Amino acid sequence: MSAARATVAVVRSERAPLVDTLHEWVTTVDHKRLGILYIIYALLFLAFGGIEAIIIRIQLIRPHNTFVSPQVFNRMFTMHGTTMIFFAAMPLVFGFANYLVPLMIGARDTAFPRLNAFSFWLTAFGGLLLYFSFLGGNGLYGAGNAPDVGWFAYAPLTSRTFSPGHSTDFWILALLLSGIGSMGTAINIAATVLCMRCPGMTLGKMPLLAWLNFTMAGLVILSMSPLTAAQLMLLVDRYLGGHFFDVQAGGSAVLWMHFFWIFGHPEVYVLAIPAFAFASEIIPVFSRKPIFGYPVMVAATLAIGFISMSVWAHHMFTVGMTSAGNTFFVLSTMAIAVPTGIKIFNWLATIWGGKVQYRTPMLFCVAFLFQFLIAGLTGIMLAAAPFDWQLSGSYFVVAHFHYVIVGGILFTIFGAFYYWFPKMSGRMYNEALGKVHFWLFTAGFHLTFDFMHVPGVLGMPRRIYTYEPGRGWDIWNLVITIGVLFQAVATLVFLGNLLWSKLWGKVAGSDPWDGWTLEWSTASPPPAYNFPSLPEVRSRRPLWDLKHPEDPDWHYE
Amino acid sequence: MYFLIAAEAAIFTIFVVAYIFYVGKSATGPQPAAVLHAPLFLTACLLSSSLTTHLAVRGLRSRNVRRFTWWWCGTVILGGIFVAGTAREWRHLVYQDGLTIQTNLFGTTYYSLVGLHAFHVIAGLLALAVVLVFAIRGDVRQEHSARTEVLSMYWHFVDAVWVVIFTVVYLIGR
Amino acid sequence: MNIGAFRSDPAMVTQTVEVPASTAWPIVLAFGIMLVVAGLVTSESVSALGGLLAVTGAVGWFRDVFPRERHELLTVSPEVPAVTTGRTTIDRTALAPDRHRIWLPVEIYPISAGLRGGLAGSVAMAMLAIIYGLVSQRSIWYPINLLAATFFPTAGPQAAGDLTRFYPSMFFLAAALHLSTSILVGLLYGAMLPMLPRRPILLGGLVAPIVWSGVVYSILGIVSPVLDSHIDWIWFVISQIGFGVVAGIIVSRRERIPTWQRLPFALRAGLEQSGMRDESHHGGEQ
Amino acid sequence: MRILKSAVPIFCTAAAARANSAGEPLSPTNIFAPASTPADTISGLSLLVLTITGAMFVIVLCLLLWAVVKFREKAGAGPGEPAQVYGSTQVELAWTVIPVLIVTILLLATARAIASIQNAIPPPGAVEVSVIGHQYWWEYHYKKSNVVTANELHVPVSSPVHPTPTFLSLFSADTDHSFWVPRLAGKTDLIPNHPNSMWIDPRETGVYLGQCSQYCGVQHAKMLLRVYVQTRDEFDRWLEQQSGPAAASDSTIEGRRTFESTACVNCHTIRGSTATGTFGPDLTHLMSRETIGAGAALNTPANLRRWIQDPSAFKPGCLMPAMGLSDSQLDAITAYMETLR
Ligand code: HEA
Ligand code: HEA
Ligand code: HEC
Ligand code: CUA
Ligand SMILES: [Cu+2]
Repeated sequence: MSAARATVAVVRSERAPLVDTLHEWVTTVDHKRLGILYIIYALLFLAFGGIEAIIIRIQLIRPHNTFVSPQVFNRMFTMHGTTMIFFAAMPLVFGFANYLVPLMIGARDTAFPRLNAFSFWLTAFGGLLLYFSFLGGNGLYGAGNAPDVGWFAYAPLTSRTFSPGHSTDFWILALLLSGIGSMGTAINIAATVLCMRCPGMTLGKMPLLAWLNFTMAGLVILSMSPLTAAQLMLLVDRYLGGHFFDVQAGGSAVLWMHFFWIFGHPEVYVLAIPAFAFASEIIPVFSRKPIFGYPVMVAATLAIGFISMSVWAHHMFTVGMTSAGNTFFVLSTMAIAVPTGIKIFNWLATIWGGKVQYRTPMLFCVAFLFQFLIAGLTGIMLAAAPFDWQLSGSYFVVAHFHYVIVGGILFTIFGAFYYWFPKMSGRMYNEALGKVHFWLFTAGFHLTFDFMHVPGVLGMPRRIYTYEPGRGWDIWNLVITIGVLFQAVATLVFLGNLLWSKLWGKVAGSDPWDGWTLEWSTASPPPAYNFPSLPEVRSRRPLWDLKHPEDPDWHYE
Repeated sequence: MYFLIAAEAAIFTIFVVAYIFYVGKSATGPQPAAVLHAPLFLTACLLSSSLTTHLAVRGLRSRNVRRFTWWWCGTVILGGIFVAGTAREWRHLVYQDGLTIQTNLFGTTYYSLVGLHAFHVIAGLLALAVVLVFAIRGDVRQEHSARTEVLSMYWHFVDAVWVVIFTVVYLIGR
Repeated sequence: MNIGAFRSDPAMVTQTVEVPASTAWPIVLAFGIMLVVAGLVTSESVSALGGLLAVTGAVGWFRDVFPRERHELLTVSPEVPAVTTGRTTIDRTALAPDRHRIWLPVEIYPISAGLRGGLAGSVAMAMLAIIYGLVSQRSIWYPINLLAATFFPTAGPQAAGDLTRFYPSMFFLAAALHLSTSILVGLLYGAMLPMLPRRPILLGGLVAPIVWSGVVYSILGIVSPVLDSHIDWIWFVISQIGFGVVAGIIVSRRERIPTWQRLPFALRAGLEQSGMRDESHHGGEQ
Repeated sequence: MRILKSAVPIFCTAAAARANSAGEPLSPTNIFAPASTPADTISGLSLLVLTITGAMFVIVLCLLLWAVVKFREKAGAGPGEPAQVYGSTQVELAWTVIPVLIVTILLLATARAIASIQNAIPPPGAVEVSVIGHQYWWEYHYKKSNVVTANELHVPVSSPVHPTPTFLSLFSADTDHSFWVPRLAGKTDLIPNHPNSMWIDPRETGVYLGQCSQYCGVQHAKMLLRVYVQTRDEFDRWLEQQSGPAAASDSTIEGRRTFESTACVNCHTIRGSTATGTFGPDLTHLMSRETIGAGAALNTPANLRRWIQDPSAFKPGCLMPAMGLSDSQLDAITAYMETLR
């Protein structure tokens, strides 16, 4: 409770002993360091999830393969889905949001720095707990086994009757922890955007990235809570003998589906909207034009956030809703195509008439546009309920969502890595390696996920550890698996590039891309206090105004 | 805080939905109409405690630390009565009526919903009590009124949730 | 080469900046909570340890921010990177190298014009359809029922009932469907006609309806078999043209399109950009 | 190159659609080779959706390609910034309204397809079957004729002149499952406490394949479906034969005794014997089925013996335990099973 303690900033730049460095990172409340922690942690889990994906694909390379047992296979896809969504993709977008939002709105830190640290560690420990199940899934003294109920864990498979032991409990508890962590971070981001903007930055002058992350935070707050509530109910069932989802006592399996997807659908937009945010920053800078139709982009984002709260039951077209119910959810789901389409077209219009520079971040964003288009259109196919009665639960769905998540989201995240790496590390990445990564990954992606649509149309269900020959699925599965190899190599190239560039890359300077938002006005990496004096902005592109005093944006806004 | 409350409200909504969904679906065991008696006194206590926090914060804002302490103390006591009353009601349900969380769907949903709320009341009470200790020690001054206000906002929220629960569980759900 | 930096008020430039102090309590609290729940799947002692840690963490954290938050003072390094660019010139569209960005169009009211056009067109189309109903089936309800049948499968009421009778539900469905589509198409006209200015009536009134009819012809069997089996295509095309002509006239009337004929596409499309000619009379919003 | 590859899903789907008209079927479970009204309706709607989305894809792709190629920064060009365009109300309005119209069309088509499939009413000639999903196998009850069987569903062929559709009521005994035979209809889930229904009216005889498509546990992958579509006469004969008790044969009395004295009877029913368990499939007419273990293996004597010896040889994790029987017991039981025609 002592009074403010003075520390000297310069100490940080000198080489501190390892323990000190570690201590600094563990106790930090600086949003930039927490952002980087989030990102590194997420990369680790991306590798875990990727290794699980590789195991899945090896098992499915040909019919009646026996690479792993059915039990192990089921654990693999459960852990793969859970890991990728909750411990890779979410922390990645949170990490970037943490790092970038305060910088881009000209703030010194987030609104609740300590809550920020707490949330990160809660999420991190949640992930550790989940993976501990490999060792202690049956309790500390039993043999290990990871959860195997699928990432949406439909009741009653999760009841004590059908999943004895503790593996499902690990799943619940890990998600409970990380869910609370996510809510904390989301509250922090939303409050930061609302309260910490620098002088002159009205809501209408915020960079799109801040707007989109604000929407994302709102979605997290409203959608994580239903999941948390449902998990609590499941815990009551499993530990206290409750009957929420106990079908023998009149409980309802469908209720869980509703609760899960009320979370689950907004969740996919929680991932997608920050991806849109990266694209909305990267595409303008490399096209050398402002984003086309800023107000409409903001409105479309809010519309997506809003509509996405009312479409959840499109994951439940096959559970036997009334025809009126089905029709309603067809309508709301398809309605999302409109604001999403506006975004796609506005990005296109941003490129249109520009002078596009194809550096690695831009390459990833162009591929994103193209792939997200296809992915969205397959989403529309699924949204046509009768079509979904054929496609639901098949590999077509798996293809659809990997197309969105990998082809859309992961691609922009890679783009974001290359774009902001100079800012975060102070060093330039290796452009040649970046391009190798891009082309390898794109080739692998298309080999894997383009051809994954076909077995879906030919009747191959998902989550099967093996399949019968003679159904016309064999050749496609072979190709799909080969594609993963490319993706794995590409990912290694990517990680290698990051490491190499961090150590030996050439010094980047504060503004390597000739950018327009505030983060490029401070040093790379930014000092702990971000800005020596709080900037004062007058338009959406404050750095454009400085660079072109004869033709500033604020003249027009 | 508003965001936290939004999140909490969403959690409660899900529990309330589950309660309503399962009303009347229990195959066996005691039914709500038979065992629930509307706890009017407790409700009155909880609702008036909202008023007392409000008065306390008003007192603090006008530099009247004494008034703050007394009203705050009143809030803690009223909240305490509520918790104690709930505990008694539960005892009665468990031992006299044989309703536990395992008995039937009603038991599961009832104890979960009311329990979740009681948990929030207790958490709130702990926080209130800590502040009370500080107040008695004389550490609370006017500049803290913003923080106490946040706490009182949380307390109002907990009360508002109780109004919903009371309506759903004791009025409609029977 | 321009060099700039944010205007820094000398009063605002400080030697030191306060930032929140590092603290270990959040991680302790998080770890404690993790152990508490991990106890559920391992053993109670773990929970107990976790509870202890969590309480320590919470208390520590509390003392960190109460009564006053702990801060660290950092000295500000005096070097502020300069904001510069090598790309000093800005291209202009071939119009005029003027100064201002303007919101175009200044003169038209696309939304209201489109709405009006759509409404007028919808009335025209409904009239034609009703005339058709009278001529062919002697009932004004016939086309209405047909339209509403889009929502129902073959087994719907119209299979049993008489398509020339009045059904309130069918009427409302049909009206809603008709109005909403008409207004949307009107809006579209309002937005697109100024961009495609040559002979708007011909384009909007004749070509578009015929193309549209062709599309409908090919997919109607799936969209609405009932409509498909009863439809009279000649009348369908006529009513579409009725819509197109009326909507087109109304929209183009209100927009004085002829004066725009020689403007480049970028202007007609209402692109906002900097350095674009401000040839309009201001005060477009009304 | 990249573009070529990604057009593939759309084209493959279209190719798949065409393949059923060409002699060699692409796959016995192709959703674009419908053989029953619900599947027809879906396939028709799907082609419409594919066409519309395909058109959207081509248009946007062309725009994108054009923009990406045309507007790249050229090497020789000056270092200036391009014209700064900020937006356009007209253009944005246009690309808001057009998708709204497209969505309206899609919605109408979809709504109608939903209603025509979901709101169908069983005609008098309809066959009604209850389907009960169990962890890793299917149970069927023919409502009017007292027949209980497992895994292989028999239904009569239906024609527009003599419609004899089959209406399925769907139940689950344990976890969620989903009934999916792509060529006959879309899937519908089997959920405990939540009865569902669906219908099929196959127009050609033959065997239609499918499998459970809602994750239900370890052996979800081997919960296969076979639907035998027969002429009306064949179907009636089959029903007749199935409704009787198990064939009795003195030569296998030994096997029968062993069966009745082991745990088998706790789980299996053989009508006409003391076995009345309901945890596992009804074995009364086991030999009339072509597969065992819900399609896990062909129903040959060797496979049957191996199954009884250790089911997990075919289906690791399935709910029938290995009983630890001696060789002679195995032989006897297998011989007995062989008589259950
Ligand atoms: C980030 C992730 C993400 C995103 C953005 C989306 C976007 C969409 N998704 Fe997807 N989806 C998932 C992730 C995502 N999805 C996941 C993870 C699952 C499976 C979960 C599981 O079961 O495990 C899933 C499953 C899923 C289903 C359920 C399938 C099933 O299990 O039966 C459905 C059904 O409607 C669906 C639809 C859609 C639609 C309509 C969109 C729309 O938002 C797409 C909108 C975009 C466009 C349409 C393209 C651009 C628009 C234009 C160019 C305008 C013009 C176009 C038209 C007018 C058509 N998705
Ligand atoms: C963010 C989300 C995300 C991401 C990125 C991915 C990425 C991938 N996914 Fe995943 N997937 C899901 C989310 C995701 N998936 C979900 C939610 C499910 C549903 C689960 C369920 O049904 O419950 C699913 C299911 C799923 C299935 C279906 C399983 C089944 O139904 O049986 C398959 C099958 O092919 C698959 C494959 C892949 C592949 C090949 C990748 C590839 O793109 C992965 C590429 C990455 C790598 C290959 C990593 C390479 C890294 C290294 C090589 C590092 C090595 C490191 C060290 C040595 C330190 N996924
Ligand atoms: C604990 C319960 C249980 C016992 C005991 C049991 N079975 Fe089974 N049996 C099952 C279940 C469950 C299945 C379905 C397995 C599957 O397909 O996943 C099954 C399937 C079968 C099948 C295949 C049926 C088909 O149509 O596919 C045969 C044959 C069979 N059992 C024979 C026996 C014999 C013989 C015994 C005794 C030696 C026996 N069972 C004991 C539960 C049992
Ligand atoms: Cu039954 Cu999957
Ligand atoms: Cu969804």
